[in-house]
Amino acid sequence: MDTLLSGQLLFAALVSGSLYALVALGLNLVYGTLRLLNIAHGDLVMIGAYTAFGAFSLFHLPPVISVFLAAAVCAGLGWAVYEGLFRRLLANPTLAKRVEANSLILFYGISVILQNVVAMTFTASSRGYQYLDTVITWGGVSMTGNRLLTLIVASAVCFGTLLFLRHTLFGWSLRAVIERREAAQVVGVNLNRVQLITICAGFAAAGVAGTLVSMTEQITPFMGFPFTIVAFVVIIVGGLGNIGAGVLAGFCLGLVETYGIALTSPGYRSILIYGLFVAVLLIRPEGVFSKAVRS
Amino acid sequence: MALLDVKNVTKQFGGLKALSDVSMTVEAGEIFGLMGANGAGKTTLFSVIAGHVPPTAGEVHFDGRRITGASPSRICRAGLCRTFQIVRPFGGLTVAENVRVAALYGAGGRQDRAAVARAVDDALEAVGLADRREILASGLTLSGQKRLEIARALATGARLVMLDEVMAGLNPTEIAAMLETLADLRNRRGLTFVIVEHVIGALMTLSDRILVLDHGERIAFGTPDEIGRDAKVAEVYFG
Amino acid sequence: MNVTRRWATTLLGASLTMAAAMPALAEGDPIRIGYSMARTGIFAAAAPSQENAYNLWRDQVNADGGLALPDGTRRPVEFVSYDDQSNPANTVRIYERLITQDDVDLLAAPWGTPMHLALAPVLQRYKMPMVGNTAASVQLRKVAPGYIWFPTSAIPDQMGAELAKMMKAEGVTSAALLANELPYAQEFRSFLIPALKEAGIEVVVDESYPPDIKDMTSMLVDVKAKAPDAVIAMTYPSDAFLFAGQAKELGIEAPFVLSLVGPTIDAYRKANGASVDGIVSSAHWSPESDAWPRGKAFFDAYVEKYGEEPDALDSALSFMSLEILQQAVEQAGLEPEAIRKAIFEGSFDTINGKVEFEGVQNTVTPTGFVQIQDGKIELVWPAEIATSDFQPKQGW
Amino acid sequence: MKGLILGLVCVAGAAAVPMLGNPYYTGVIFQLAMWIALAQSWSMLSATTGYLSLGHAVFYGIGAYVCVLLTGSVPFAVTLIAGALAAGIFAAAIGLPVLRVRGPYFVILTYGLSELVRHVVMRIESALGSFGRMIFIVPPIEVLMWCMLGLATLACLGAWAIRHSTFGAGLSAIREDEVAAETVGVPVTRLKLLAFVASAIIPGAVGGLALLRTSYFEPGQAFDPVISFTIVTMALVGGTETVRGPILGAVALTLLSELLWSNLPQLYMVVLGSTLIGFILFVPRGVSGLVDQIAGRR
Repeated sequence: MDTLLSGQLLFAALVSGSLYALVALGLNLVYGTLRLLNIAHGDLVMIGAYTAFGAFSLFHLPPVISVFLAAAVCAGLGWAVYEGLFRRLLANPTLAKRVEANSLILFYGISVILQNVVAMTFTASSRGYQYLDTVITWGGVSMTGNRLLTLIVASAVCFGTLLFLRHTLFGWSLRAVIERREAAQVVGVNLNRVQLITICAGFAAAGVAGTLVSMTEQITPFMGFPFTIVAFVVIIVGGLGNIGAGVLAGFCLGLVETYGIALTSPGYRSILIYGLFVAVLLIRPEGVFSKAVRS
Repeated sequence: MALLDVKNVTKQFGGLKALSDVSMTVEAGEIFGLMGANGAGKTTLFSVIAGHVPPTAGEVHFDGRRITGASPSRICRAGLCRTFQIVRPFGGLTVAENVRVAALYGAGGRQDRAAVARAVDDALEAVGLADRREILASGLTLSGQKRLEIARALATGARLVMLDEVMAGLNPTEIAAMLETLADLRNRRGLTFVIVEHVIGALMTLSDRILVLDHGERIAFGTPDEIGRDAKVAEVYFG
Repeated sequence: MNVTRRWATTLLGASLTMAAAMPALAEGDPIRIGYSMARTGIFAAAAPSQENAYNLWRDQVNADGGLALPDGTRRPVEFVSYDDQSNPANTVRIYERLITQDDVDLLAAPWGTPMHLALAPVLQRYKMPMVGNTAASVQLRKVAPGYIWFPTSAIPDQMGAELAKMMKAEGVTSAALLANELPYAQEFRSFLIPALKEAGIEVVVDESYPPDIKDMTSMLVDVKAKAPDAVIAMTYPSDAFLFAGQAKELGIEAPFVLSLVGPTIDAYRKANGASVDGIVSSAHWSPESDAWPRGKAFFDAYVEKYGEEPDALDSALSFMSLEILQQAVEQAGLEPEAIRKAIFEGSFDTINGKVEFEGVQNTVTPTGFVQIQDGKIELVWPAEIATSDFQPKQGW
Repeated sequence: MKGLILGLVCVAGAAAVPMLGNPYYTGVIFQLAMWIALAQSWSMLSATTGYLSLGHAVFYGIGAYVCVLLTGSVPFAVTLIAGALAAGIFAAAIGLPVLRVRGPYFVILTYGLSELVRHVVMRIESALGSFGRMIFIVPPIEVLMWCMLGLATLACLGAWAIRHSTFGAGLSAIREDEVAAETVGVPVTRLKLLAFVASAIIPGAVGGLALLRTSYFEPGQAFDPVISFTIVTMALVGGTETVRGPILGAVALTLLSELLWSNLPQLYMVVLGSTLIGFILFVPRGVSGLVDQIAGRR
């Protein structure tokens, strides 16, 4: 019982939660605006992690700086992928009709390419570097510096994005595209531009997450897939395309996972998460935090 | 005995009462008109009768059997089929394939190929789509797709067909052709129709009896002449 | 008809290409050694430590003029290798291909226990000998002796018994067990628990967790509250990183901390630095040993070639397995049955000392444990091969 | 009819491959037949109704698990049938709630279900104190290959029969518009459930056979999500409009990866990934459509 009430557990839950929220944010932006099932999302997290690792070991750049580099690299990939592949796909009515199936295969191809190009370049050996792992104790809660940094950066990016979407013109047009694609175009939203910026932003968010992850986890070319899965769990629980609810769901998943383990046993961790996921899809496919949309 | 008997149907969506205590009876062989402004509850009534939406209260009987709560496919196989105001063709299938599905699964229970093929030909012939049978349904014009809706309903072998605004969006020539088709179907095959129509002239010409709904309530009922003279209807329609 | 013809052409083309990939073997040509490796997929991160050792061995042998045969001639060595995508079904196909299609002279082992187990019947069927390496499971003992051997002594039943002995010797009286749900960790746990009981060591925490665990805080808070003398974390590499980071965060104070797989990986020490000093792990080789002079040479050559340290378990075992093969060939030539006999009966000198087989198993090399001391991997158990004494872990 | 004869000739040819005396080719045929059986089974649900399943590994895994549990106590053929039945029963049990979910949700749901079952089996195995199960006596590769070929043939005939039946017509109506299908009398729920069960049965048996081939069971391997991805990829690359599609897709990708991994060991995954992308963008109707185009049909 003491454990359950301790700040330590809450800290752990918030760190996981903020990271889940950040990874899912990127995926949700891409799904919401382009209706693409990006199963290569976790591989962008991997790219972000390698960028941070490379910057650290080659140029001694700390992650607080290389995070911008990682975001830029991933945004660049987003640009390339959008201009090179998806503009074509979305413009062709036959292909766009089955956009889900097609995007699934396209991103599967992209995922395979990213993983193997990285494996060829850096070898598949696991990588790691030491950064900010001193322990800070504050109010009886001990935190390694890098995990505290993860919490701060991930939360800042998530809430910053939400504020941006709520209070800027671009944010309004993006939300308009998510909710009513055709109508948004009619009222003069530049669909192409919104889509391009969103895919870059979504990819960049994954890059930021990758940088954060690289400080605490082993880095390998095949590390991405679990992040893809977590991101999908989060955005389903929150509601596909609902950005704010997705962030909330990310934090909730962190809480459910951490407290769920504490209450039952770590052995049930994955069953708990996938069980929750399947239950939400069966009972409330529109997402737990969405207002019910029924025609 | 009436072919279709709707008894005191009420349908509530959250706080909104889409239908309140609506009753009507449709006799075999008649064309029954349903009138009302937008949001009057016509489409909801169709959905309740066809089994797409369960009523909050009330019952529907078809051919003496209670069909409330049955699935649309069961109701269809019992001999009652509807069309959709916003057309729903099987876009990726050809016109003939669209109709064939209806013939295979509809009321008739026909299993032999010849009977199915005949039902398809008949339905296409009846709505004038016989020459377009091999093109994809998504390639038809709106008028064509509306005809396809009717053809599918006919091919199910339904005795009662409910048509939801099959004339909306058609030009006067097309409307005239459609009116002729419907009258012909009733006369030659003895089918029963319940029609919802915005084009009031068409409704008045075609219907034997008309029911007028307003905000989910029945406000008038009678022959076209009677409806034309009804003060309440005039008020609702012409303010 | 058109389609049929195109089909036939495609199939024909495919088979021709396959045939073309198979060069003719002439006298004096290189000796071809075939293997598959998990270059992609879930095991990929672990494979380079093995493949690097293979390549190093090949380069050294070729620099020496080639692999020696009984008649004193030497022929260069060439590898034929494929990616099995971390899938044992592919491993089976690849070895069938290597044997029947590529017609390799010798076989080297793939990475991982499931692959080794899946291969045993294949080797039996084609009567091709293979010295395994990175396989560790009591299931190995069920494999019928014949064409496969396992030089490892890091087998869970022996490890459980040895670890309990070692813990008792270091004065441990209570222990917390955290185990990954993957087979190797679970197997180890199942042998460790009775051994601890017998040694009179109390188990105060016993938890299993799934491989994709992302946070261990609640488990570790529990461990910390119970304050055991020892924390035995039966990790795989990815959760080894997680365990190290979070045990440090929570300040786990146990003097005896073991992390099963992970600490011998170069990146593990790079990511955790001095905080993982004192962590015990499973391996029976250390470059620091004077008893095996070739060990240090291997270590140095590896570091020079790859810029990172060899894995004390996987790299060492991989190199050993090829040394055994090399010595068997030197004695018996390339005829599979002769090699088989040589391996069964022979005694081999490796970077990990003498190796001899009984059935499928190496019965000489003792089961050992290593500890990270000043960033180096030192053997601390058992005493006869130890390169340093066990030092209680001093904080993180 | 011509297709059927051609198919039978191919099956007969493939069945005779062990005569060549080269077990490697027998292995390739096994692999080929396995993917055809899986992709074709998948198409029975997903190509006909448009419900894209990304979780077919679950049926394969269940089949493998049942097979490994029964091996040793009953004859080998019975283990396969039991695996197939178990997969079918599982599909029937979960079908109704699962098939209420549509579109991208269905894609993700099936994936999540497969992972859920994988973790449950892992948990069970760990609770039973089992650390991967080995099978010691397995039928020879030829026998396994013939069985697999039989399953592939069965899957193709099944898929053909479905597409040319009233059942298939109903399913394609469901794919186009579920509400309209229901309205013209198609019993949508029942048909979807039947298709789901039909598409689960053969993968159950395939899982059992594939397990016997490697003789080692571990839940992580048997429920590997890569299996699901490969199935979907093959079927989509082949083209989902015809029965031929999944066959051609499985053959094309199996042979391509066979050629690539043996000749371009470093680059083949990258080439494979690029091929997938190229196919989706430039050959929207799949290999099957491409064959038509070259042959000048349509």
